[in-house]
Amino acid sequence: MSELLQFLLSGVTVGAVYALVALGFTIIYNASDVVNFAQGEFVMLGGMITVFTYAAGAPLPLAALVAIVATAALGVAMNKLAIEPARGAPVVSLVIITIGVSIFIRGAAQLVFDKQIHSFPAFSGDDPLRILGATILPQSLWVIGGALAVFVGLWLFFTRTLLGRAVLATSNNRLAAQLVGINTPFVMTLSFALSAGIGALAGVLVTPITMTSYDVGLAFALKGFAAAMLGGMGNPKGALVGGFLLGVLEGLTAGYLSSQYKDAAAFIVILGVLFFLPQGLFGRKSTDRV
Amino acid sequence: MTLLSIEGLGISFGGLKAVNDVSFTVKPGEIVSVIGPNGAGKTTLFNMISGVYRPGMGKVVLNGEDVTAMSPHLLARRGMCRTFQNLQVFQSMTVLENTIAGYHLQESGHVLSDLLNLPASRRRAKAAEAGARELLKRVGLERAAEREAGSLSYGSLKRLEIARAMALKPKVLLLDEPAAGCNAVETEEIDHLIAEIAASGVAILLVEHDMKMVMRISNHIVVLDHGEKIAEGDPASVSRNPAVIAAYLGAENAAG
Amino acid sequence: MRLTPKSVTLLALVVLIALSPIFFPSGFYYRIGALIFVNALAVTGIVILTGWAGQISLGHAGFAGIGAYACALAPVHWGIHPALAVVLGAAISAVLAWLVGRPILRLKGYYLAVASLGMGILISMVLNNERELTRGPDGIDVAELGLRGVLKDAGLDLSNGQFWYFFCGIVLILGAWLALNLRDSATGRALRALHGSEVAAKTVGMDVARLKLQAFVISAVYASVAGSLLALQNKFITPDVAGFMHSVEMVTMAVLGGVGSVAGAIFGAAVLTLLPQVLTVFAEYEQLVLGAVMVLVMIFLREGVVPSILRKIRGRGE
Amino acid sequence: MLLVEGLRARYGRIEVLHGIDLAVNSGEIVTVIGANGAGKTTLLRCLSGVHPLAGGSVTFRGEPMSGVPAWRRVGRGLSQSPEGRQIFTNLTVEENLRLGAYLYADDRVEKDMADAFQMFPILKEKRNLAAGGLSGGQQQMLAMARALMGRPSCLLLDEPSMGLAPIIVAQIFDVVKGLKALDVTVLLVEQNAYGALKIADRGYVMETGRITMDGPAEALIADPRIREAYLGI
Amino acid sequence: EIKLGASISATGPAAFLGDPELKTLEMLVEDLNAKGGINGEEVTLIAYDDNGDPNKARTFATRLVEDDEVVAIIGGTTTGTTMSILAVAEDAEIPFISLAGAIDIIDPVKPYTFKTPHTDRMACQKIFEDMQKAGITKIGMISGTDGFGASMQAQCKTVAPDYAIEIVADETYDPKDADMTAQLTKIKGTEGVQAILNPGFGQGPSIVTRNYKQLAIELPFYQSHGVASDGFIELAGTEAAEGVRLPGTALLVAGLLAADDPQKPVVDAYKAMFEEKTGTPVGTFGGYAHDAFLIMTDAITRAGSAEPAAIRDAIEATSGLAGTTGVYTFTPEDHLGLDLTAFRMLEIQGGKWTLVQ
Ligand SMILES: Nc1ncnc2c1ncn2[C@@H]1O[C@H](COP(=O)(O)OP(=O)(O)OP(=O)(O)O)[C@@H](O)[C@H]1O
Ligand SMILES: Nc1ncnc2c1ncn2[C@@H]1O[C@H](COP(=O)(O)OP(=O)(O)OP(=O)(O)O)[C@@H](O)[C@H]1O
Ligand SMILES: [Mg+2]
Ligand SMILES: [Mg+2]
Repeated sequence: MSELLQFLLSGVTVGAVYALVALGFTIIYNASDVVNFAQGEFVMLGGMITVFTYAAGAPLPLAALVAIVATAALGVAMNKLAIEPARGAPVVSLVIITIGVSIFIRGAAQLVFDKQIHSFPAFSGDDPLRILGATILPQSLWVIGGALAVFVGLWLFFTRTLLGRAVLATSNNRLAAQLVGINTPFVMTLSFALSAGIGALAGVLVTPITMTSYDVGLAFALKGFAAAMLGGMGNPKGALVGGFLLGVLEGLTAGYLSSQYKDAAAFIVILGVLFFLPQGLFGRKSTDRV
Repeated sequence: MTLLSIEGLGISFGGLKAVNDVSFTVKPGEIVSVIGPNGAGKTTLFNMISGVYRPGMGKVVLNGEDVTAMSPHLLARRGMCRTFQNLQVFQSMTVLENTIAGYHLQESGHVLSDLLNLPASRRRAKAAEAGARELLKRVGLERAAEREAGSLSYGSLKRLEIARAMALKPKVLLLDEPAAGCNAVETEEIDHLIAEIAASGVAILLVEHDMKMVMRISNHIVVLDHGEKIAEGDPASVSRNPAVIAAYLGAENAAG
Repeated sequence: MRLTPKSVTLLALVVLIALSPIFFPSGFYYRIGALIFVNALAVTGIVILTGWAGQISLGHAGFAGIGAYACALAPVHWGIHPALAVVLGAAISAVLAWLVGRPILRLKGYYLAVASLGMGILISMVLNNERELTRGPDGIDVAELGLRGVLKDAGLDLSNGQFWYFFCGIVLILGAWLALNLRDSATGRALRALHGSEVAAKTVGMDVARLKLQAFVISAVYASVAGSLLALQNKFITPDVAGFMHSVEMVTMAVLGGVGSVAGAIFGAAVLTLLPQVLTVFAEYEQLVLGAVMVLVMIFLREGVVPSILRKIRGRGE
Repeated sequence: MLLVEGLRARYGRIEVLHGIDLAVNSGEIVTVIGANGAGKTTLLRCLSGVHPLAGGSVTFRGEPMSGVPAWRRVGRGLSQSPEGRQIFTNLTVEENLRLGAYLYADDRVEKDMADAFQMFPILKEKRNLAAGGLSGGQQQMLAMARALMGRPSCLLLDEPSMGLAPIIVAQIFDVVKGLKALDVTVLLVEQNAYGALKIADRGYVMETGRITMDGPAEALIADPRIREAYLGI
Repeated sequence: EIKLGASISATGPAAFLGDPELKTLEMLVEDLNAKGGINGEEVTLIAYDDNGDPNKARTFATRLVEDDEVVAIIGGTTTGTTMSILAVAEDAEIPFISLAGAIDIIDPVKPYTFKTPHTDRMACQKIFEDMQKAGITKIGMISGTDGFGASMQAQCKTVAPDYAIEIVADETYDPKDADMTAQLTKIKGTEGVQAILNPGFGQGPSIVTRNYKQLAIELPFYQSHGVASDGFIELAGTEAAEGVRLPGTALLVAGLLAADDPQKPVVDAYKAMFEEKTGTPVGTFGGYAHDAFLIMTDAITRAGSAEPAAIRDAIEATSGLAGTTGVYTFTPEDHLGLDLTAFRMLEIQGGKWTLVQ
């Protein structure tokens, strides 16, 4: 019993990380239909900038804030320098651009920072909390809370605000969006700032658990991408559920089946889900008619 | 004698009966028009007949065979083809290639033969190209043959779709608003084209809001409203039908 | 021969492969050439699948892995000649692609991408974890192809580098020829058509599911043969060949060069293969510059290098 | 109100508009007719700012529009209902309309929406349906309604009657005519040339990228060349 | 001018190892040239970063041999890259010293290939020796799935019976995983486990160590030489790392070495130089590069020639050469030149490395 609970807690911890990354994907995707493969680098930057600002003597909350703001600014720069100039290019080209940017950021990070592995103290100490014989680190609760908070924020943004709707409209039909007066360049800038900020927040929250280094971005991006697709791309609910589901699956597989093939199990489940729900769990079907 | 027969076809979308129990038949060489207000279910009806949607009820019988919900590519083999209200062209291919695509069934052999560019493949490709150029001439697009389809104006794309459908040498042709976006003179050209195709023995099912055209060329008209068939008959009788005038034509367009 | 785009591409390729060695300052360049050809072969498969049929795969390295490990394992375990192992690998890849392709090709866009990614990861996981068979992440030796020795006995004495350069070059010419044949055939046209509109493709009688599957299988075979050639010339292979990064690299090469064009595939492969060699002068700035180059190319030549340039040339002509 | 001088436009290297001169006065309804591919849509795209000019100028209310992005022109009162409807297929009908009034956050939005629903009752029925599920004609109505939500002072309409039932076509033309009373200027591109000319004050005829004729609407209707080439009478 | 080539994984998944290796080589070459080079000749280092990609490593090896015409090659951070370089070096008959762990590199012996690190098998043997002394007979393993972890896992399984040790639980994790409590819980719950061994490098082992503490597992905990650096203690946290045992090199316990320890001078010198130059603490991996360079330059000096064949012969004749990893004595049958004594059993106590007596 306590074993099962431990596997679940392990899964939830990991799942919260995936969910946070997956949530970061949704905004840029919703604004432009582009899956931003540099999203993982935002997570990395969130962690690394915090590490180095903290090491330079800033208090941890300030360091985290600096990291989030700086990364958001970088997101905006990415949009202005790499995405906007290629406006109108096919989506694959844009995706390749995001891969190029991710290589670029990684290359820059290894120069600006270093190639070592880093971490900083957990926010509420390292003493595990005990629940029915299983344990969870307080930092995991921070990550879970962060994922939930970001989810609620995004959900409200997309369903309750006109600006959120404008973001959706921009990706659905950019031409029409302009013709109703939506400042589409601004929408893009905003999306990149938000996505990057959420990515950085993820980095800040997870680093005490997973550590960070200049090259952690790719792994985050991959798992986050898989989680987002499992849930249904573009839907915050999908990102959240997809992330947790993926994490729990891995935890249970590692515990009961084979830790060697736990990622395999996760992907098999994704394939299975997509077989029956080709748009993921909560993805919306495109409604274009002929 | 009946080529296509629609028997009690119907479908719902989340409670809304978009099409409900519609029946009629089409004979070879006949032009049957389906008219009705916007949202009456005409396109949906076409989508069911052509296998894009699976009907919730009823049957589609083509040449004596029950082809209900059969995949469009299999229907194409049996001689049914259509055009679309919301244009469906192959944007990044040239106009010529778009038309050759219509020859797919006649042209395609085995993929290995294509890979190796065997003489059989080459011969079929040549024949398809020649036929396609001929068709483009008929719809007045021969000068645009080498252009990318995406660069054509709306009206030209409509004709391209017709050319592509004609390439299949169909027995039944479904045309969804072929004259939309064309002016009166251009519409007349399309008229002639459709009449010509019908004259060669093709059964034509037409959806169109241009009443002049409908009245001119239809042998038979089916009127839908809210998914139901509200009237049926020859152009003259339909255009005098008060229900049709009220729901669709408006006083101004009524026959007279 | 009529001067069609096809014959021009093939002719240029033949001339390039035959004459480039004149300018090689050292034997090392044969190695680079051979690598370019191998990559170009795999990318040609991507052109068929992604460029024409519009289906994105992030798992094609898995097929390269199958091709590579077929060459590593079949000769040792079942005494099959390495040349036949290439065919065996291609056959396994084709069958696997056929089995996997049927369910996953129903998916669209990124959903297909993630499904194929999963497939690739499963393959690379098996290669990593089944140590008994594959010897795990540290890699495994691959038998000698032996053809070079045969040529030598026949009086054609090539260095190892030269042999692989010409051998891979010839295979690439063959691969490009097949792909170019396909492009202008009924099948190729149908693939490009379904990319444009699946419903319309169906209504003109195209069996969309089957066509996609054909493209998937063909491209898998290209990747598999490329993987085999890589394994045979390196005489050693690790599961990296099946890794996600390799899949991404293939797609990147294709898009960079121009995803719809065979010439683009070759060009893209050449650029991304040469770039790391050129960038060594930047030492630790290498990654930075690589990323920047990718972004800049896609911004300024957004359809990929070859189509963008062709369009410019053509535009000037008019 | 809207002044176009020597306007040229290209797709790639191919020029499709070769110097268009055109003026629309405040409160006028002006219609442009022409064959398929004449360049009518391109002209409107240039005016609304979604297609770049290759030469010439566009002046709106005395201000040059060069360098003013499309979304900003909307704020200044220049709205377009584009060809091919271009609705937000993934959003609901109501969301489409709200986005039509994206620039406004006042009470009038609700009132305008009520007006729109009154004009096209079917849209009210379908308000919570994803707009992509609408029939072609319903989408066309939505596009028109959405453009009106933007409170334009000058409305560019690209074939608003396309795909509409005859009853609705008559209604659309009535609406356009009614805009005059609201002091909205209209530039109308139509294939239904007869209907359009009947409600218009003036008209232009376009052929392969050039204006070949213009004049008062009645004069154009009466012109035998027009009657033969465009009205089919 | 003597041209030495190197292909190192300075970036990519093994950057954690390759980075200090490359820095070490660059530093040593500079230092050597400042001292007048070898036999009066300047040494040029041509180093490429292979990203840990074996295919790239092979290309760079070919480039080093064919284009740059180096006389010898150092490198191959990982076993995979090493095997790729090895094929090229053997073909071209160029001496090659690898920095990777697998025993396959030098067993069977290939004429031109040598290596500096202990083999992964030796690490296992050293650990099991220690376990045996403590009377441990049943253990659980949790290994990374990267080359290092997987190879250790395999070797340990091979030699465990020699020490009467049974591996009763065998789990793995991906190097980038975020949480290993599931695997550890499973091991913990396995009947009869007396100790746990975690071979791996990078952040994985630090997370495992923290999870170990989180789950309050009381069993003796063994790590491998993959984490033999101060950075590990810092990342895992002093508290969690307390009591962790692993086989390490003299480098980590420089301060604790006996004054007459033959390795002391070289260890002290390298540590001082590296830490001054880079500002980061020395680790085992930089030490491998240091030793490879030492062996190479020593051989060239003794050979009195920069002919590849002569260098090879001289390397094979190396005897009693003290490096940071151990004291090397090569023979035609042994291209590793180290034995188990080169490993020292270390234990972390109070956040410091201590020698297990
Ligand atoms: N996928 C769908 N989801 C929800 N409702 C749908 C869907 N498809 C069609 N409908 C509804 O079914 C009705 C019929 O639509 P259809 O497109 O068949 O009309 P139509 O007769 O072709 O009209 P038009 O003349 O405007 O093209 C409409 O009210 C439409 O909203
Ligand atoms: N995206 C494009 N790329 C290249 N050429 C284009 C593009 N769009 C339109 N054209 C060309 O520009 C010319 C004008 O087209 P436009 O769409 O403006 O015509 P139109 O008058 O609106 O025709 P229709 O009545 O058929 O809608 C045509 O020759 C058309 O082929
Ligand atoms: Mg319709
Ligand atoms: Mg138009």
